[in-house]
Order: sequence, then C-alpha cells, then structure tokens
Amino acid sequence: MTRTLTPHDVDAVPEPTRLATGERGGLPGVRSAADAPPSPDELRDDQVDGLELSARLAKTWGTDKGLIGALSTVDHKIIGRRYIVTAIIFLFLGGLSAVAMRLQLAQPENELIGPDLYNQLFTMHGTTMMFLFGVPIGEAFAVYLVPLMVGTRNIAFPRLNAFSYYVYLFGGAMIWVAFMLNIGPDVGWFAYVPLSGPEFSPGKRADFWAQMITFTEVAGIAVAISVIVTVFKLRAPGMTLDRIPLFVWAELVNSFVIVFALPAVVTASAMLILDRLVGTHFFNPAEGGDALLYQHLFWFFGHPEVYIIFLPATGWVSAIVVTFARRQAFGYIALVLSLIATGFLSFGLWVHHMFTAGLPQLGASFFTASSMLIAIPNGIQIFCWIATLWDGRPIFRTPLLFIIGFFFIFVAGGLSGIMLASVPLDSQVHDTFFVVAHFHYVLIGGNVFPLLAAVYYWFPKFTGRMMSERIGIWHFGLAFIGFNVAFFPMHITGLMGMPRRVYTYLPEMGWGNLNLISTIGAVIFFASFVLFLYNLASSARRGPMAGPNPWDAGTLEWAAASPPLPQNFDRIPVVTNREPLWANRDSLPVVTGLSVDNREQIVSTITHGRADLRESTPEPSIWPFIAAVATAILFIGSMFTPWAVVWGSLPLAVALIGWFWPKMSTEDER
Amino acid sequence: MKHLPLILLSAILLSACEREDREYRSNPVTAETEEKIALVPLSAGPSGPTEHRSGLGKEYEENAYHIAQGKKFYVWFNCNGCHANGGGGSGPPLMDDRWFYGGQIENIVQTIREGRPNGMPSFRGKIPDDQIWQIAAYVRSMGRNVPKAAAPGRNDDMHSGPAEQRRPPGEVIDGGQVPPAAQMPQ
Amino acid sequence: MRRISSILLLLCLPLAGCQGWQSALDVHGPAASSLARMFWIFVAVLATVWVLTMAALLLSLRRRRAADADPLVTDPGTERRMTITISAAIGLTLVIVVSLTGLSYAAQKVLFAHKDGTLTLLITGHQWWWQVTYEDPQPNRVFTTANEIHIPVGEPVLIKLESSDVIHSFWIPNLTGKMDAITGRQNQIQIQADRPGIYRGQCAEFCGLQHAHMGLLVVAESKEDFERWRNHQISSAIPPSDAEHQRGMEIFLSKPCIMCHQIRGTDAGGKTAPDLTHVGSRRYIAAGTLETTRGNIAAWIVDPHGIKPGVDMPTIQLEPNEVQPLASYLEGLK
Amino acid sequence: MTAGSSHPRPSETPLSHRIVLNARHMPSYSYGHRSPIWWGTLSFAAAEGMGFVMVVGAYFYLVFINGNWPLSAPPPDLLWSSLFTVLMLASIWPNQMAKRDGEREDLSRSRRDLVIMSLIGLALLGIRVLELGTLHVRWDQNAYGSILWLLLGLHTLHLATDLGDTIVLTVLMFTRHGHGKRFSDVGDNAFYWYFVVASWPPIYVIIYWFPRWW
Repeated sequence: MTRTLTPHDVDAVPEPTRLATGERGGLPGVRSAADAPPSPDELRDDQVDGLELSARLAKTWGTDKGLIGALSTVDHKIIGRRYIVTAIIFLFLGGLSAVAMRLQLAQPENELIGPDLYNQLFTMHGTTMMFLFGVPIGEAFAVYLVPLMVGTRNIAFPRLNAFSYYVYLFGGAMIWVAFMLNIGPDVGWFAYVPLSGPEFSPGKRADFWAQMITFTEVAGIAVAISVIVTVFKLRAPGMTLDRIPLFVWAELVNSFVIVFALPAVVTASAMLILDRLVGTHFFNPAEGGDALLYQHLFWFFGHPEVYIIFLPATGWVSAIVVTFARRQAFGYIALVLSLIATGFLSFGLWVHHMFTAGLPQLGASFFTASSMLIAIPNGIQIFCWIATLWDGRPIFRTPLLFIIGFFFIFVAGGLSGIMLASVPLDSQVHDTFFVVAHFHYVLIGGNVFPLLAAVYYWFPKFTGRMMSERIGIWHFGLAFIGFNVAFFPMHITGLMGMPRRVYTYLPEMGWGNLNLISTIGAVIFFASFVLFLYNLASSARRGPMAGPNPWDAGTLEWAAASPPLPQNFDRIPVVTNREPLWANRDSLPVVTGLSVDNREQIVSTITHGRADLRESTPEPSIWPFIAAVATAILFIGSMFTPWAVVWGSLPLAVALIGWFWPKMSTEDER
Repeated sequence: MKHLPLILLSAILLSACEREDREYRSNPVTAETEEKIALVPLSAGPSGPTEHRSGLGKEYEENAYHIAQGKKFYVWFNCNGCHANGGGGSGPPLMDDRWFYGGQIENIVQTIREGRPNGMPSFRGKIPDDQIWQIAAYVRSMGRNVPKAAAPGRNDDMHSGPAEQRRPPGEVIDGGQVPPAAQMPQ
Repeated sequence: MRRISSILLLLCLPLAGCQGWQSALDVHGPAASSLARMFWIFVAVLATVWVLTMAALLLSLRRRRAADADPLVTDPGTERRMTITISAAIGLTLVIVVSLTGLSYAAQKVLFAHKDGTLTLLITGHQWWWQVTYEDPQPNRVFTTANEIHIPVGEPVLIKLESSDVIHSFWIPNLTGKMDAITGRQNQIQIQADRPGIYRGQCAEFCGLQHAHMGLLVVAESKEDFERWRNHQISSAIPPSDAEHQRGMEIFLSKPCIMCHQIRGTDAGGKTAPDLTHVGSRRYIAAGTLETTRGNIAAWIVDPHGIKPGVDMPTIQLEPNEVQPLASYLEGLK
Repeated sequence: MTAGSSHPRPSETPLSHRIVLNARHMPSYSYGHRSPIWWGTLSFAAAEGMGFVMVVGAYFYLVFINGNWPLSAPPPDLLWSSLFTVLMLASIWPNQMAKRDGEREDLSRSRRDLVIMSLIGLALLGIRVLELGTLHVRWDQNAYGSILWLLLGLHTLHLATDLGDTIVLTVLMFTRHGHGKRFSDVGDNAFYWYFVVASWPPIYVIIYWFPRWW
C-alpha cells in the first residue's frame, strides 16, 4: 500500500511562512497600536512549559466559583454542556408527552386524555422536539466541540454564545411553564392560521407558541453566527479548508442554513402575533390577507429546519464512522460538497408541505423534482460512509451500533420521503399517520440515533469517564426494536386512512390493533431511554476513567484532556492533516508566543488557515445573563402589551451597554 | 424564603389557569343560575331590592374561551341585527358606558334571558343558560370591562374598528341605574 | 433477526392496508386505483433500493483491513474501485429519481385533469362538520344537507371546497386524494366512484378540538337511486305521522334547537348547524360519529359534550319525558 | 481501561509539543475582513437581510393575491420619505470618513465623524417619526397597512439599533477607552451602517413608488 493523502505531505510541517501571514495589523502607513510589541512583563507560553503552563492557563481561562461566576462564564465547554443537558431534558419532556399520546391512542375511544389536553400535548411534543431539542442539540454540540476540533480556546463571540443559551433556556422554560398552567399552545407545531389566529385561538396559548419561536430563533441565529465565525477565523494554523473535520463542515453548513432559514419563521410568527395582539390583517382574507402566506413563510423555514436537524447528525456520523472504521473518510470532498448541496437544495423544497392546498399544478411538480433531487447528495453521503466502513476495520462499540441503526432507519425514512415528494401520492398520505411514520423515521433515524451514538462517543471527552458498554448494547437493542415496533405500523395505519392529530378514533375504523402495537413499541422505546439515563448517571460517577483519547480518534478534540481544561490546549496546535492525531502520533506541532495571563487566541485566514492575529477574547461577564433576562421580560411583556417593546428595550439597552463596555484590561492600560 | 418561588408559582397557577380553562359541559344540565338581580332599582321601602350574585360571572368574563364563544354566538343568534358590532342600531349600543338596565354581567344575563321593553326579546328557553353567560361575557368585553388578556382579538372578517382587546378599559355604571343623561327632568 | 422481522412487517403491509373502510389502498374509484397502483410501484422500487443499500452496509461491516494498519493509509486501487461503484450507484439513484418524478408527473396530469360531469357540490367545512350544497341551475332544486353526500356511480362529480372558519381537508381515501378547504379561497376536486358502496372520509387537516370527529360519508349509488334520493332531499321534511312525532316536533320547535338548526317545512330556520330536514335518512349523526339510531340521537341531545367535548351543540334543558319523542321525531325525518 | 482491548493505540497521556511557529509578534487586532467582528457583523447583516427579503416577499405576495394595490388607501406621501432617502444616501460620505479615520487611528477625527453620524442618525429617526404620520393607512386597517407598517417598522428597528450603537461608541471614544481596538469597532460600526443604508432604497421604492406604478 502507498500513502496517498491530502495536498500536503503528512510528516513535514510546512514552513512558518505558509502557516502565518506575517502582515501588519494597521493599514499601510499608519502607526497602529495593533502592531505595538507585546509588553515584556506579560508572561507568554514560550517562557513556561509543562504543568506550570497548564495551571497558569487554567487560571486565566477559568470560570469563577459561585452563582455569579457560573452565570458569568463564557467558557464554550460550560455553555455547551448546559446546552446539551438542557436539550436532552427537553428530549425527555417531548418523549414523555409522546408516551402520553400513545397511551391515549392505544385503543379506540379511549378516555384517558381529552381533546384539549391531547391537542396541547401534541403541540408541545412537536414544538419541543423541533425547536427546543432538534435545532439546539446540533448547535449545542457545535458549541462544545467546534472550538476543540478547530484547535482554538474559545468560541468566537463567547458572550453572545452565553446570551443565546439563556435566551433559549428562558424560551423553553416559558412554554413548558405555560403548558403546566394549562395555557399550553394547542394549535400544532406549525400553528396554521386561521386556527392559531385571533378568532379561533382565544387567550394566550398561541401567543406563547409564537413568542417561544422568537426566543429560540434569536438564540439559534446567535449561536449559528458564533459557529460560522469560529470556523472561519479561529482555526488552528495549517487547517486549510480541506483539512476541516467533517463534523465542523456539517456544523458550518448547518449554521448557514440557520442564518438564512430562521428569519422566515420569525417573520411568520411575528405576523401571527401582530395579527393576534394589535389587529393587523396579514392572514385575514376579508381584508386582503391570506392564510396560505403563513404556510409559505413557515415552510420556507420548515423544510430547511429538517436539514438543520439532520446536518449536525451527518457530522456525528462522519466522525464516528471514521474513528470506528479505523480509516480516514472516503470521499472527503464529495461529502463536503454534498453537505453544501443539501444546504442549498433545502431551500427549494418547501412547497411539498403544501401539495394539498390547491396550488397551481405545474409549480407543484417543480417541487416534486427538487424534493426528489435531494436524494442525490444524501445518497452520496450514505454511499461514502458505507465505502469508508467497507475499506475499514469496523470496531463494534456502542457508537457504531447506533450508527448502523441510523442507516437502517434513516434510509427507510428517506425513501418513504420520495413518495411524499410525489404530488399525487402525497395527496393520499399527506397529514396521515404515514407522514407521521415517515418523519419519525427521518428525524429519529437521522438525528436521535446519531445523537445517541455521539453521546456514547464523546461522553469520555465531556466527563473523563467511559459509558457502560454492556448497558449501551441493551440500550441500542431496545431502542432499535422499540422504535420500529412503534413507528413501522404507522405507515399502515396512515394508509388505512387515519389522519394525524386525532385524539381518538372510532372502533369500527379497524385501526385499534395497529395502534396498540405502536403504543407497545413506544413504551419499549421510552424504556430504552430510561436505561440511557441510568447509564449516563452511573457512568458519570463510576465509569472507568478515560484518557485524552480513549477511542484513538484522529481529530483535535482528542488532543485535549478529558474533560478539557478551561484553555482547551496548552499551546495552539498546528494542523498538517485532516486527522492530526493520526498523522502526529509522537508529538504535536504547536504555536507559541500567546499570552499566559490574558485570553489570547490565534485569528487565522479563511481559506488557508494562516495565523494572522493574536486577538484577545472577552472575559467572563454577567451582562449577557442580564441581557437575556431583559430580553425575556421584553418578549413576554409584549404578549400582554405592545408597549413592552418600548419600555422593555430600556433595560435591554442598559444590559447591552454593560456587555460591550470595555473592562480595564491590560490592553487598555497600555 | 426557600418556598418563595413555589408560592409565586402557585399564585401564577391560580391566576392564570382560570383565564384559559375550557369548560365545555356547563354545570347541572337543567339549572338556571341562581342569581337574584333586581330588574329595576326600584323597590317598596327605604332600602333597595336584595341582590345575590353567585360570583359565576367572574368565571365567564375572565375566561378567554367563554368570551370567544360568546363572540361567535353573538353573531350566530343575530344580536348584531339590532346592536351591530356593539355600536348600536335599532337597539342600544353595547360598547359605551351607558346602561339602562345595569352593566354588570348579571344584569346583562338578566336582560338577555328576560328581555326588555322596546324590542329586546326574551331568550329564555331559546338560548341555553351557559351560552347566555358567554354572550353576556362577550358583551362585557365590548366596552373592555373584562381583563385585557381575556378579551378577544380581531375576527377574520371585515375591519370594523379596533378589536375588543385593544379598546381602553371601560367603566360601567353599576347595576340597574339610569345614567343622569337619560333621567327625567325633576 | 431484526432485519427479518422488519422485512416480515413489510410483507404484512399489503395484507393490512388493502382492507378497511377508509383505506387509501382499498380502491373504489379510478383516481384512487391509479394512485394505489403508483403507490405499489414506488414501494417496489424503493424497497429494492433499501434492501440493496442495507446489503451493502452489512457487507461493509466485514473487517478488510489489517489490525495494525495505519488509518491514514489507503490503497489507490481500492479507492478507484469504490469511486466507480459509488458513481454507478449515484447514477442509478439519479435514474430512479428521474423516472419516479416522470411517473409522478404523468400520473398527476391524468389524475387532476378536469373531466366533464353534470353534478357540482359545494362543500363547506365547519368546526366540526361538513355542509353540503347540491348546486343546480334551477334555484328550487338547490338543497343543503350535511355530513353525507350521495353521488351517482361512474360519473365525475365536481366538488368546490370552502371553509367558514379554519382550514379543513376533504379526503375520501377510497376514491381519491385529499384537498384542503381554505378560509377565503375556493379549491376544487373531482371524485368518482366505480361501484356502489359507502365510503367514509374524514377531515385531514387539524382543525381544533374535535378534528377527530369530523367524518363524512360518500354513498355511491346507481343513477336512478341517486335521482330518487336527490328528489327526496329537495322536498321539505315529512310532517309528523303520529302523536309521538307530533309531540317531538313541538318540543323541537320550543327549544333552543331552532336557533341553529333548520328543518325545512317547519319554523325551525337556523343556519349555523347541520340541516336536519332529512336527518333520519342519513346513516350517521354528529359528523360521522354515531350511527343514526333513536338511542344515539337521544344520547347526543342529552350530552353532546360527553361525545364531542367542545362542540358548539349545547346541552339544553329537557324534561326526562321529552327526550324520547324528540329523538323519535328526528329519527323519523327520513 | 475498557477501550484498550479492542483499540490499537488509545492514548492516555497528552502528546508532547513540537514548536513550529511563534505568534509573539503578530498584531493584536486588525481591520475589515481580517477581524472576526467584521464577519460577525456580516453574518448578522445576512440574517437580517433575509428578514427583509421575507417581508418584501410577503409584500409582493399580498400584491399578487389582491390584484389591486394599495387596496383602498391612497399611496403614502413622498415628502418626508424622500427627504429621509436623501439624508440616508448623504450619510454615506461621513460614514466613509468615519471608517477611514478609524483605520488611520486618528482619535480627534474619529470623534468628530462619530458625532456627525450620531446627529444624522437622530435626524433620520426624527424624520422617520414624521414619515409615519403621512402613510394614510393604519396597520389594523387592511393587509396593505399591515405589511407597510411591518416593513417600515423593521427598517426603523435597524436604524434605531445602529443609532444606539453609534452613540455608545461615540461616548466610548471620548473616554479613556478610545484607542487601540476601538478603532476597529468604528470601522465595523460604519460597516453595519452601510447595511442599514443599503437596505433602504429598495424599501423606499417598494413602499412609496411601487403603489403609484401598480
């Protein structure tokens, strides 16, 4: 065998000129403070080494103790951990509401749950899974892992990142508290007007839904921008575009999709809440509005949303397949290009959610074609992963098992999606349990199974301990069986004419047995999650210790300690290969010269990843938390009076000024 | 101090859920609510007529669902035939603060149920009691005499002025009094 | 084992899906049958794709690499072979996708092509029942009914769909796919039944509390039966034939019923609830929820919210001895 | 170590370091696309621009749904809005100066430019208030009024946000923080102002001229 690799040779570290730009900070002819030589009093990491370096950096980058310290932290790992835990709590809440619904549907004319509660339950289930779990979980992993994987010490805009977490938390808490108070939204997770409009949804229920959208979208866009800039500007020297880990590529494309898709749903929910609260007529046909406008806006976001949920999962799959196949990814370029293609195509499919709305036929068939076309980039990804496994030496640990489960389920879901892309077929199965089955195959197969794999895979990095393999196998078995038993029969129930979102059905419809099977499956599936919870809890305390790199993986996060120290890396690594740890098994090439006493990071160039600046990144601050509280007050207040937008913006402005007001840092003292 | 959040939460709980509760099946099927409301403020003797209000009215006029139902029935039962959208026509306006027969919800229920001179028919036996309460709650919302958070928004209909929730909170001259402007000169 | 079980489940699909009162695969109309045929073509093609992909996946799990191989080292020959295989697979995917799109488009053109028919219905979705108006050039032959439509066999029937409140979706799976009834718009769909029968449909777009109980029946019958039915529906309600019915009618007319319901030929003229002129001739009441029997009618009148919580039909004050005549009268409105 | 059994070389200790580059003398900040903040601003502008695109899309959707436009209202007056447009376009010049003087790290000129920009922003906000009085339609009158107010409100929101940002930065430049990296912030603030300016002409044409042509 011969070594055929990336553009550059593996072993040789490129010349420093190829790793750094060497350009001045100020413009030509300007004596800029940017180019002032660093203060000689400031300790730099070429002056200390070893444990002392680690300890000093940990102090510089650490988070203060106590509540204020915890709320002020800007450490991407702490925020990321909170994000992940919160999203998984919402996953469990969504799961519980699903089990409640399944119990109600277990037999015809069951009287366990009435229509009002049932409608709130399925709305909460969908809303939670899509907005409070699906979108945030991908971003949460990005917040934790992307800075580690690109070899930097913190995410770009760490305060914005902290702010986004609190906004997300408040939004999620708000809607669940509303649900507990019997003010939960009851209009479905896409809240079609006029049902969700002022006339047919009295009270505050739909307002809570619409404001929850605003909360999560503000949070989502903020994180997406942090991730984009982290990937663009904070990559370790030498990490050219073609050496970016596939996971990071997936999160990057995902962030772009978020930035361009989320404004559509914010527009839709803003129009909805304006209709409801100040009497605008966007969706009132009697005054020139149109109910379908809402559907267009919502699905212009709603379909990319599916890919916002799926794209990070492709990143997890790529990372895990490569590690456990013991082979670098086959078709790296093809994988990256299909990610980008998926991102673009996802904006051209939205009408296939509206095939039964009576739109012009020719337009509809255009969307059939584009919807089916997305099978191509997804097919390329699937085939490349299979090829990687084919030429590898698969090691069957729990993460890989879940990935295999992902293949089985996701491919089936993707194929049934092709049926839904066809206008005529969709006219039969649209809004039935067939669709319910389809999107659970796609979403659980395409997101939850990879997520579980990812948790098993990165748990040692997050906590320093391994998860139990024995329980993991049981977890996988139960989850796989439970899932299929729960959701496969739904294809048939749907074809037998059962519409979705019905709280009960007549005995003579003949759907009873299939529904009972689904319910049994749902209970098994939920049991597997209880097992998962137990595994998490017991492994976090008693699991065997994991070293920095328990799986012998190749990407940079495994060069950091498990769990990583606040500074991530004692020195910023220099990247010479797509899988740096596989290419540098004896010693890691690094950059020195960064401050030990101040939070300095390397800023690099976008394409070639050449080190350009050593910029300082923000210190911890309580202001993002205060700003998030002010934002929550503004958003919640505006559901009750439009004037909250005015008076609520004052505390927000104060918080933002506090946030951006420079502190007395050494930089300012000079 | 430790229990403060809990107390706060239960306080919110108590205040919020009533407003959003959806009680479909009205109380005892046959019951007509036991309100004793004077039809007119006149009575023999020095004191006014005794009244008894059960407090049921609050349940209706602070509940968004009931008011919304009332809004629907207001149209279905053709109230707007005489009262228009509250501005009045052949019947008196309902969105101002002038009430010939009292502007509390109990008075309005009484008016709908018993009818009034000069054209207001009695709907006893024509409209079930709980729907009368719902309509009365809606009538109360026309002059914004209900909590803002429970008042209805605009309808998917032609625009006929700001929706009930966007009107300024109104004041009602209490039970069965004739406003000064409508009194006979002494 | 798991694979076998899921394949077994897949095999169950045809068995289970083909029967059923409201099944999309139990076809009784030309549209539904071509849809079902297309569905099976898709299933066959896509299931094959799935099986092939899974076979490739399972084969790929064999360990081909030496235990101590460097994960960065790849063999150019293998790379080339895998590239060719994947390109072929992608090419095949493209072919499949293009042909399925073509098939879909062709079917769409045929299915949704306008066919000439004589009968036009206006169906209005309400929360939570269907109002049906049979249109006719002669105004005196226009009539309104609810939740049950009759159509002549073998004839395309044009249905105009409107909504009086929120979005509903009209769907008779045995006959054809669904179409939404959207506030402020009018959509059209054609249905046609090939043989006589009773087909059930149900609202398919979530429309609020009682979305689950918003069914309707399509009764397909011979042209003669249909005309007989139509002429009967046009006529006013049959007057009460005996004392009990007479008393039932009196109760009906003295109660809140008349505020919303209409019985043509009596003083009851409400327009906001289903027309009851021939309610006894309909197979179901409460929008496909209860079979029309005297007992069910009584149950529905006495406690509508026990059957459809949240429905606009109120609970009314009735004396115990009023229920029987009322139910009996309504049942008699054939 | 459970993972050890099936894995070739799990590592338990951190790798040793091999120094290949020294960053000690790299600049501590820079301007334009070399600075992360610039990319952050660009991304926000992209997201918000998408918001504008959505609302504009909704505007034309409603136009085509209705056929007649602007429904039953007369088109809005041109006076204040045109004045607003002229001032907005004129602000490009001082804005460009602020950017240039910031890049030159010239404190006194930057201060002057920022004060000018703050005043222009305030004037624009004032004109906007007057402009709102000449629309001849309320947001709750019909769908045309609704979308018109939404579009204008969205732009006003951006105007107000950037004005607040400019004022804070101006104050900052008059404190002891007015040096070093702040100059880069001046450039980024100017960059965001370009976005606010650039988003206006299309909206102006759509709101004020399109109804006259339709």
